[in-house]
Parts: sequence; C-alpha cells; structure tokens
Amino acid sequence: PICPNGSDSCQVSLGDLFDRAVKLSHYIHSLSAEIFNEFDERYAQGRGFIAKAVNSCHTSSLTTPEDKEQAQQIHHEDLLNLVLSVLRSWNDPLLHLVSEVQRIKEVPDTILWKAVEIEAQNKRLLEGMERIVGRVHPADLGNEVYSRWPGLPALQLADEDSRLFAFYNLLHCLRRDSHKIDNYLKLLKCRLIHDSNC
Amino acid sequence: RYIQLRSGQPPGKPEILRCRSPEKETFTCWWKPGSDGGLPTNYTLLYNKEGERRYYECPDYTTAGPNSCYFDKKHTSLWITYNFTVKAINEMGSTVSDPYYVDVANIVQPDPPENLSLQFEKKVYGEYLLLNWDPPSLGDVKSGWLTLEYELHIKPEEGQEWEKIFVGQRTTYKMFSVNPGERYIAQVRCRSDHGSWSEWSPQSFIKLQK
Amino acid sequence: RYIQLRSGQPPGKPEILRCRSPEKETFTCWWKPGSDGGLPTNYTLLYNKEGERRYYECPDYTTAGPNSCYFDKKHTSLWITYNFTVKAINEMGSTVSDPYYVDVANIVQPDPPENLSLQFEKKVYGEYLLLNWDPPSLGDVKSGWLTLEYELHIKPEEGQEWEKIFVGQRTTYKMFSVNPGERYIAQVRCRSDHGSWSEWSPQSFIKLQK
Repeated sequence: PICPNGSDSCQVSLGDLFDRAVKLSHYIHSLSAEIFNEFDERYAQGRGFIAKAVNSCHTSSLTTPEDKEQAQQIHHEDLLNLVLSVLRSWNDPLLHLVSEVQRIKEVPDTILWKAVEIEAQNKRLLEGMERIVGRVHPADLGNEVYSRWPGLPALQLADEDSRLFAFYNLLHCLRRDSHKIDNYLKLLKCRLIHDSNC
Repeated sequence: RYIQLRSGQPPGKPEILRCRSPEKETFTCWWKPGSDGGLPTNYTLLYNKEGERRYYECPDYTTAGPNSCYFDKKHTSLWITYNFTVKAINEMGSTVSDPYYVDVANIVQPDPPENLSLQFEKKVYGEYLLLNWDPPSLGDVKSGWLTLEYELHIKPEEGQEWEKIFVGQRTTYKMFSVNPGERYIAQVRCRSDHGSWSEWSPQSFIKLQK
Repeated sequence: RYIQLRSGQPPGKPEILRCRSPEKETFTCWWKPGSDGGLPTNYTLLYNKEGERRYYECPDYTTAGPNSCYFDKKHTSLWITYNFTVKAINEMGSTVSDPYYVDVANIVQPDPPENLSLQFEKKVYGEYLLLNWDPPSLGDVKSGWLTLEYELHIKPEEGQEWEKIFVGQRTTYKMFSVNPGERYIAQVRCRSDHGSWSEWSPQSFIKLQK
C-alpha cells in the first residue's frame, strides 16, 4: 500500500513508537516480576536474601527519579536518556542470565523461558528507545552512558548459597529497573504524546 | 513504710503486618502489638533507607489510625528498600520486632474503581450490556504515573459463580451474551503494574426487559 | 553460419501482494510475478529501512514458499517502516515493482483460535450453550505482548445466516437463546489490536437434546 500511516515521510509516528515501547516495557516488567517471584518462592525462602540485597544493583550509580515530583521535574530528554542508559546496562547481565540460569539445579522451564524472553524483548525495547531518542533529540544518540555489570563471577560461585543470592539479587534489581523503565515511559508518553492528559 | 513490688512483664514482640501504597505517592504500614505485659506500653517505628546508615522515626503515627505509620509524599521514595522495625517499650523493658523490608513500588494497592454503571444497548450489530466505570479518584492516572488495569465480575442474580473478565486498561466493556429478562450484578476492581488488586467496587445491578 | 535471433521479451512488472505477521515477531511478504517474457526470469526482493539509504536483500526466499520472502526475528523490527520492491530480471532486461511500505505492527494477522468446543449447560438461572476456545498456539501468543480479540459465528445447522458476535478478549461465551433439539454450528476467529482478522477456525457442532 502507499505509506501505511499516511505520513509523507513514511515513518512510524512518534505516538506509535511510544505505544509500542510502553506495551513492551509493561510486558518486560510483568515477566521480570514473575521470574523474581518464581525464583524467590523456589530458591530463596528462609535464606534472608532480602536483607542482603540492599544497595547492590549495578545501576544504582545512575541517578534516577524516585518519586512523581522528581520524575515530572526532569526534562524529557534527560529522562529518555536515563531510560536508554538503564536499558543498555542490562544487555550484558541478561545475556549471562540466560546462560547461567540453566545451571541452577532443577530450574523449571518457566524460569528459563522467561529469562530468554526478557533478554530478547529488552534488546527490542532498546532498539525502539534508540529510535525514539533519535526522533526526539538526535544529537543525544552518540553518547552511550551505561553502568557496567560486574556480577558474572558471582553467578558462577561454587558455594550454592552465595550463587543463589547472586541470582536473587540480579532478579531483584531486574524487577526494580524494569518497573522504573515502565513507569518513566508511561509518564513520557502521556507528557509528549497526550499533553499529560492520559 | 511499704515495699512497692513492681508487677508486670516486658512487652511481647510486636509484628509488622503489612504496608500499602494506594497511589504510588504515599504509603502506610501497620503492626500488631505483642502482649503489653500488664503495663502501659509505647511503640516506636524506626526505619532506614537503602544506601543510608542513618535511622529515622515514623513521621506520622496518627493519620492512619492506631498501630500504624503514615508516610506522606515527602517521606516516600520508590525503588529503594526501606527496613522497618517496631520497638515496644514499658517499665519492665523493651522488645523489637523482626525487620520488615519494603520497596514502595511493590506494595501498590489502589482504591476500588468508582461509578460503575450498567445499561442495556440495542445496536444494529447486536444487543449488549454496556458497563462503564471511573478510576479511583485517589491516584494520578492523567499524568501516566499510575496506570491501572481492570477486572470485572458479572453474573445473573441467581448465578452461583461470577464470570471473571480481564479488560486491560479500558474503562468500558460490552457484554454480549445476555439473557433477556434477567437481572445482572456486576462489580469491578483494579491494580497497578502487577501490584495487588484493589477491593471490589460496590455492586451494581440492572434488570433487563423481556 | 547461422544468425541467432534472440526471441523473448523483458519480464512484466511484478506486484507485491501482501505481507503478514502472525505474532508481531516475524513476517512474510508475497509477490505476484508479471509475464516472464518467454524467458527464464529471476526475482530479487530489495528493501530499505526507514531513515536509511542502504538497500538490503531478502534474507530467506524459501521458508515461506515460492514468490515469497520470510523475515525471522533477527530481521524483524517493530520500530520502522520497510520499503520493498521486487525486481524481475531475464536475458532481455529487468522490471521493478512499485514500492510497497510495511509497518510490522499493522500487518498482524494471527492464526485461527484452536480447540473450539461447545457444550450445553443447565443452571438455575438459565440454559445456555457454553463455547470455549484457545488462542492460536503458533508464535506462543504471550499474554501482554499480543492482545487478541475474538469474534464468533453461530447458527442452527439449517440457518441461512451466521449470527456474528464480538466477544472482546474473552475465550468463553454463553449463548442463552437456544432451541432444544436443534443442531448448532460455530466457528471463531481472532485479531490483534491493529491487525486483520485471522481465518475462521474449523467448525464445531453440537446436537441439543429435545
């Protein structure tokens, strides 16, 4: 057909890009919450991991808004870049999560499948966000800010308790960061596409 | 002269029951006192925030009623872990609860949806029951900070089981398979981003003509 | 000595017919060749991506059968518009199709729903035909990623016209107005939020007792 959405420059509109990004971030967060809960129920009961999983996310060096006011005060370009940085910071750990999680004793398929799906969809969302930032503020695409993940050795520790804690902590941080990304994108979509009137 | 024998015991161990945020902007925690040892006993809620060593005390013991602590916007941060303990103190001693860890992002339970209405519609493409409702007034849906998903319960009045229908983020629903002359009951609830479901809204009714 | 007169014509203009994604993760495009001018003719599908000048060639001409191009997950992007052309080439020359634009999110046509079952139920509040079905299994339709809506066709066996009922995201339906002793036929189809309807599922039957 002629241009599918009628725009002369034949592009996917910014509104559609945001719709798809939000649907994807919502989906990734729901998977992240499910994989965390499933792992917690199966491997973490009574081990007190929650007390140790404090101040331990590799993305904590990225200063992100922690409430509605902060999120609304930050300029949308900065918030978009923050989302990009958090997403980029997860590329490497998600890749290793997929390979390392298979080594956990009697790991159920549902955890395996979710790890694979989250890794694939996170990459897809990153591609989408790069397209959105490219539209909103092209100059920004150059600088690739992200947090390096030092956690691979911990996922391969011989001591089972320590190794399980490393997985627990990674999934705890994944649930947290995927929720941040989902929340910020929904806010940005309402602000940029619906003039804060969703 | 009298020897005053002090009677009473140190307080029993209090227990933090749960915390809830209705709109991801404020939150409240509740605890259950242990035994008071037969003496007047006071309770103090202390907490520290992830990344900080410093301890804080509950900012507001009253707004949310007895044995509770209310955190207004100024005291509420998301995506960080709060570590709470409650200390019970009386003349004979004190006892501290087990620690209770909370990330406000994971304790969101909205208020129920409001203004659920049912009306019967006849259109060329079919007859159906049209259900409409509003998000809870407490919570900022407009800005996108709070995104809600809804679930409906519908059944004929004498029906035993509710028919449960997940409708995603929409606030209207058309129910096609309706039985003329029947009286229907409906209620709706909501949740935010995989948090817990709200309570059900009050029930709404409609009596369909024959 | 012989003068070899070459016979044959340049190929006719091919036409890109349609593209389809069953689950928003992969997609396939088909084209219709023009005349081959009486000569062996080859076809090449070329495309460029929104915002890029560079041209790419079809990654897989075989998986989806003749005159088709299949794009696996690695080659499928939700974030861009694709611009396709097909070039027909033979000894006498070549011809290029008109450009064909595709946005993958808008070409989703799921496979039909599966396991449609009908059963008759008698409850205190009424008798009805209960229809149940499953989403298509292809592409592992994952709730939350691909939101499907369903539409039913139901009619008595001798009935001329199908009754068409849109049931939204549900995978069950109760049909109240049924005649004892009648034989009913039903089928169901589905679509994703922006896409086109799937084919109808195979028909299912039920014969109601008198």
